[in-house]
Amino acid sequence: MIKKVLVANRGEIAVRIMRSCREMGITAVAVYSDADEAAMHVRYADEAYHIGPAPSAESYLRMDRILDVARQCKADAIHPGYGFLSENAAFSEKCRDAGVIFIGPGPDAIRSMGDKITARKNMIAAGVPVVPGTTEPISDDTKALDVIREVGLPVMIKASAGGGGKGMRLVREESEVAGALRMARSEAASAFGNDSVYIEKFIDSPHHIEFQILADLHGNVIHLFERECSVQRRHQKIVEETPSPLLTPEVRSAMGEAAVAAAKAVNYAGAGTIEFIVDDNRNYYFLEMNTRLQVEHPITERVVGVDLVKEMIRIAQGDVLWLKQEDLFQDGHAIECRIYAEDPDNNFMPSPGRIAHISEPKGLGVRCDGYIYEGYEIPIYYDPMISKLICWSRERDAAIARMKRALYEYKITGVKTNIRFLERIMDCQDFKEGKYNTQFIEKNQDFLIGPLPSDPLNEDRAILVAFADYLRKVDKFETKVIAKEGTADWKVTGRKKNLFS
Amino acid sequence: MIKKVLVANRGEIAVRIMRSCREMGITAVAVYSDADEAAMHVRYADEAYHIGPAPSAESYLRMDRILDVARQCKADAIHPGYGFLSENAAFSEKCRDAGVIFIGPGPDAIRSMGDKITARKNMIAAGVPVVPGTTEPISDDTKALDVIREVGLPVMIKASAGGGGKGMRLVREESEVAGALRMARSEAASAFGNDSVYIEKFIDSPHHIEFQILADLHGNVIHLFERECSVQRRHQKIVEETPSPLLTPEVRSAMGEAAVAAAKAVNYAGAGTIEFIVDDNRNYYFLEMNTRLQVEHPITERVVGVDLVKEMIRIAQGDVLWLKQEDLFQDGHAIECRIYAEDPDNNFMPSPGRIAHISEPKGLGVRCDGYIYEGYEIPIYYDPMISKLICWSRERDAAIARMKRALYEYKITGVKTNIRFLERIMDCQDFKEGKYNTQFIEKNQDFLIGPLPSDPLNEDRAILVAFADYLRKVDKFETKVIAKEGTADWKVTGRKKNLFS
Amino acid sequence: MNTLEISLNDRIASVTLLEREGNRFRVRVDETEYDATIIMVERGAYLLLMDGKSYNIELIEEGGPKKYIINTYRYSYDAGIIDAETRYQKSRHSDHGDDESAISSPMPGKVVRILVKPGDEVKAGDTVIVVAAMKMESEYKVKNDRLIKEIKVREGDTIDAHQPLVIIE
Amino acid sequence: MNTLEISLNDRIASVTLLEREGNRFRVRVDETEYDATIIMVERGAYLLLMDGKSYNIELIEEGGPKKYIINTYRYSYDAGIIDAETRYQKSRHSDHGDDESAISSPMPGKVVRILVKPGDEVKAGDTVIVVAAMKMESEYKVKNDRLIKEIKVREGDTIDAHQPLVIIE
Repeated sequence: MIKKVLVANRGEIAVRIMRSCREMGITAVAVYSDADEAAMHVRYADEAYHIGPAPSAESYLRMDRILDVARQCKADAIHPGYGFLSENAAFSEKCRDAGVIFIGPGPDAIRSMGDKITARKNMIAAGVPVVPGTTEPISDDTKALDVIREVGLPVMIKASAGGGGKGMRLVREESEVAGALRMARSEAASAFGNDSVYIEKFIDSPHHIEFQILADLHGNVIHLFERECSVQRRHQKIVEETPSPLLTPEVRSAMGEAAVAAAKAVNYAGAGTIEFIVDDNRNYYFLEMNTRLQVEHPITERVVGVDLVKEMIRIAQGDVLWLKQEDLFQDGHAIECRIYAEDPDNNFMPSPGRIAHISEPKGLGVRCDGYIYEGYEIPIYYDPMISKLICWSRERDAAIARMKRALYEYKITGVKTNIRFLERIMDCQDFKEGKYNTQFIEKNQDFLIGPLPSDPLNEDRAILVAFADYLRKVDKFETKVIAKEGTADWKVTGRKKNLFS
Repeated sequence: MIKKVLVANRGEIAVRIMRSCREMGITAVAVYSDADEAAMHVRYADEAYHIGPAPSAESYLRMDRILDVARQCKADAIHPGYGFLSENAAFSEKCRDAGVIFIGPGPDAIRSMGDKITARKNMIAAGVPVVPGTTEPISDDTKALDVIREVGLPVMIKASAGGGGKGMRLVREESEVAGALRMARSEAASAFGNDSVYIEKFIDSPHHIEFQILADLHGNVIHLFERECSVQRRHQKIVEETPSPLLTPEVRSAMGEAAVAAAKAVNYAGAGTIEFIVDDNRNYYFLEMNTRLQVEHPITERVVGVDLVKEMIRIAQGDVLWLKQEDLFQDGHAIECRIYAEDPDNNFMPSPGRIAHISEPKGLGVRCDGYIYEGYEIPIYYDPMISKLICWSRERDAAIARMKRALYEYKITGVKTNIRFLERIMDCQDFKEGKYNTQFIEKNQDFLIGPLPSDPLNEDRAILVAFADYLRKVDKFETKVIAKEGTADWKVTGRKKNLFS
Repeated sequence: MNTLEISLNDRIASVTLLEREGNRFRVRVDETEYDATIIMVERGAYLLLMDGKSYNIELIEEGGPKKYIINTYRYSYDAGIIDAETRYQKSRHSDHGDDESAISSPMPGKVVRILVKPGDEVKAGDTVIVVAAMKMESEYKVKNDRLIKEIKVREGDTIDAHQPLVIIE
Repeated sequence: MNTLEISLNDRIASVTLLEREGNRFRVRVDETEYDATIIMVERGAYLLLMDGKSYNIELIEEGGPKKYIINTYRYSYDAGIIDAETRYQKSRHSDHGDDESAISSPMPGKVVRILVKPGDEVKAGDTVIVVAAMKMESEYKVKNDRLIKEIKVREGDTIDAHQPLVIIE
């Protein structure tokens, strides 16, 4: 039985994990950097230990320090959240060696899903559809051309060891093949010290749809249906929903089975996500597996009625999955909006700073998972996501209406946020009709981004309030010449301000 | 189509109703008294109109003023919430006469459920079980004795026109009958100007279980299952849950049918609640009908997945019920705790005042319907309920654990609240086992009420923080001799405080 | 000497600052030494980190900058800083800490029942008057054995906050 | 005369107080007269009631007691009170309201790309430098046609907030 969990993370996800710990009667331990002494996860935890300076490389990524704290406070297990050490096979291994349960998959599963070509091979062996292309690294141009002819243009040439777009080339014409191959290989060699590349069919404007799975240590695997994650800006997910407006029951069920097969193929244990790319004709291809909890997990929790963090903890302590595939169904519709401290009017530049005032949305069907509070200073060292807003309703239309209502209620001052940008997404015709893919934001950018027409009446109202506030301050100068604190002990002399000219 | 709704209420229920209006694209109009100028329902509304001084009799109960506002702002409909004018047949009638839709039942349904003897007769005619006793007012002692012998002791003698416990007498011994009858009649005469009484079997330590119903204007009636409301203090509900731990599927289904029959018997339309008293053997008897939205409606919303306010509005505008009885089911378990500004250590005395600080619980499965905010002054004129906390989980145990977690997160300073008292209820063995009736609080009062044992270590921690705060203030006096506002224009001279002796 | 006294309900503790570095405090409270990090995270909300444990403690000033209501998770305390100034003021106002000379309600409301008449001798804890406010009835009791001197209101009267209702001796 | 000027982004409005009673204001803004109830409900949060409509408007002081960021539901404005004192100070600092003489980042981060070299003539809106901070890349542009004078950093450099990166003329 797990009795104490160290949460090796910060921000909203650390708080979210601790909430489930508390409900299970488990002691939650926070670790924190210099920048996070007064952070919500430290306030929320039962115990809290300092692990280093603000930059994550010196704190939240320091496996040794985190394991030291785990040993010192006698934690039974470590939950890595997402990001930081969550998909680090070495950390999973070090935890195992230190006798601390890593709440996530073992190092082998992380490794075999972390390497793209290995993952691809495993999926093909498990009968999971992958994007047509090579299964082996290619270093021969003729062979490459054969493959390209077989899968058909356009194709993507990708570095085997790749990531982050480096060593990646899109080829639309056969004449471009030789040049693209050469450049991809040269970039791959300089970026990763390995010039082997592979070739995949390029899916134009795909949907990005992922399946949540849960697997226990006894070989039981279930899926908890899909999440539609196609609303992305620069490959950053912004809005997710479930069910996907694109899928039919037949495709959903086939994809769910494929997701389960994918997890079984690598002896997966824990919560994980199989990401697919899906074309407009609902052909789906395995993209990658995220071997951790996803940011967008709450929409699944709402629609399937499951606390995923609790299930992760139960799995980690060796419990047999108590949920059965045949008992699960999608009840209603849930949407998540990610709230970022960023400025949509200024190229989405991050906007760290001090929270002057915050009101979060509440009421029926609304969940708001955040971590900031009034007076809190958002540090410059970490992700600018400050909360996630999840709305549910029986029908998709009503869920969108509820999201709009919740975004209306959401007020944050002191930093800029993308809240009004998210509202525009909810108002966008393509989104309302559920007809969108990963090109959504690009396609609709005129509607979504840019200044609103001016509204002189609204300006006048702002001026009225500024004026009233100024008069309030003037009143204060005139009447309240004695400060509140220490009335008896000090004198204050006020002089009337040069008020009106 | 209803396009504009005046909400003739205040506090959490006004805000809650406006949320649904906003989601439906309906303009929400607030009315407010002098005490509520800065209240949340005024802030939340699209439009807001003043209707009178603070006491409700001069504002929220002024039908004429509220109807004037409705006419003036061209509201299509009025939602009365609960309390105030919500069960006032005359108001329902006046709205109809003024051509404004009253979002609730017509005056006849309110009247026929408002009078206890009439309601009792209607229920008997509809085949709904009522507490054994008389159907007609009794003014003859011999007849009374006959009835008492028939239903068996103990019995309750109640004033026909009664309410509020006046003209009510419990009789346990036959020898007490004559005296009790005389006193009940005399009290009834002086309180209501009508000395007729009726007799009901007294159900010892009953459960209080109610059924939510929805009825449209076209004769369709459904029920949305039960709410267990037996956790009461002085007839005030404190904690409600659904499903009831007492009911079996058979009894639930029979009671649901009885509730539908009860509503049909009075041609009911809108949302309503049939209250039953239930003994330990699950014999159930109609108690009364509440012809309005209940405080505790959110637990039904969560478990059945329906927005009751939206359904009320749809029904009021003449829509046919789109929900079908056979499609409804109870998904998981929901509990509501009512948060009051009151002092459990001081006989639950109301504790109005200014909110210094508030943090509300959030996260998976938690809904918090409140209306107060930081700096808000809870008025002395209205109900001391400040919010409702609703927690859901798949299983009852987990819902209780979540409620405990949420109560832990709930922090309000500036006024006293019953939050820690509610936590004790969640910890109480009888509650945890679901074995409780309306005697629960009385039976468990030693566990639930009274001071906790002292904790010197905790005292020391409080002292440390007080000390740190004092030092912070001392620092401020020493260093910050210039006030922040108007730096340039006034001089402040600070003198060091006599710090340490 | 960096020592002063802090009252917490009935307890009076002697508090000494041994060392301080920013948010980090070494303090002796009566006989016990503590090493703690104490951070004001929001107005009136403190985070106390001690021996690896995290505590949330809320402080509300009430009745002056040196008087607090302190809320820990389960407990609520009345606290006061007793420095030289406070001691001086205290010496001038002897404080019995029991009944005022008149019973009043902190809220406006309506008198429901008066349970005494002038000349009655009441025992500590006896209810004197019942007032309805905010839809609730509240009973007002005496804290000590007292004599009822005068009744200033009648049942059914609407009353203001802090208005004297019953004068006691 | 109860008149002063208030700036709102590029607009400068003349504001006159005609009448006031508590929270109730009669005010002329340029040519329009308004009758409004304006209540500060929370620190920095105002409720404006006008013609029966309810508006929530938030005010954050930024850069002094007479400078605000004002958030209405959809819009955010920079506002300033221009009274005699402000006017006097303004007259001493001519303010062009366009590029500073150096481009800098408001956050610490890392230089990703430098797109110009000394001597380059850049057009209004051209990106000069790209900086990564908080896991995002941000592009810094010039607001007017400018000449690049000096580059103070190299690609890959770790930089502080407000550190001059590119000097322009």
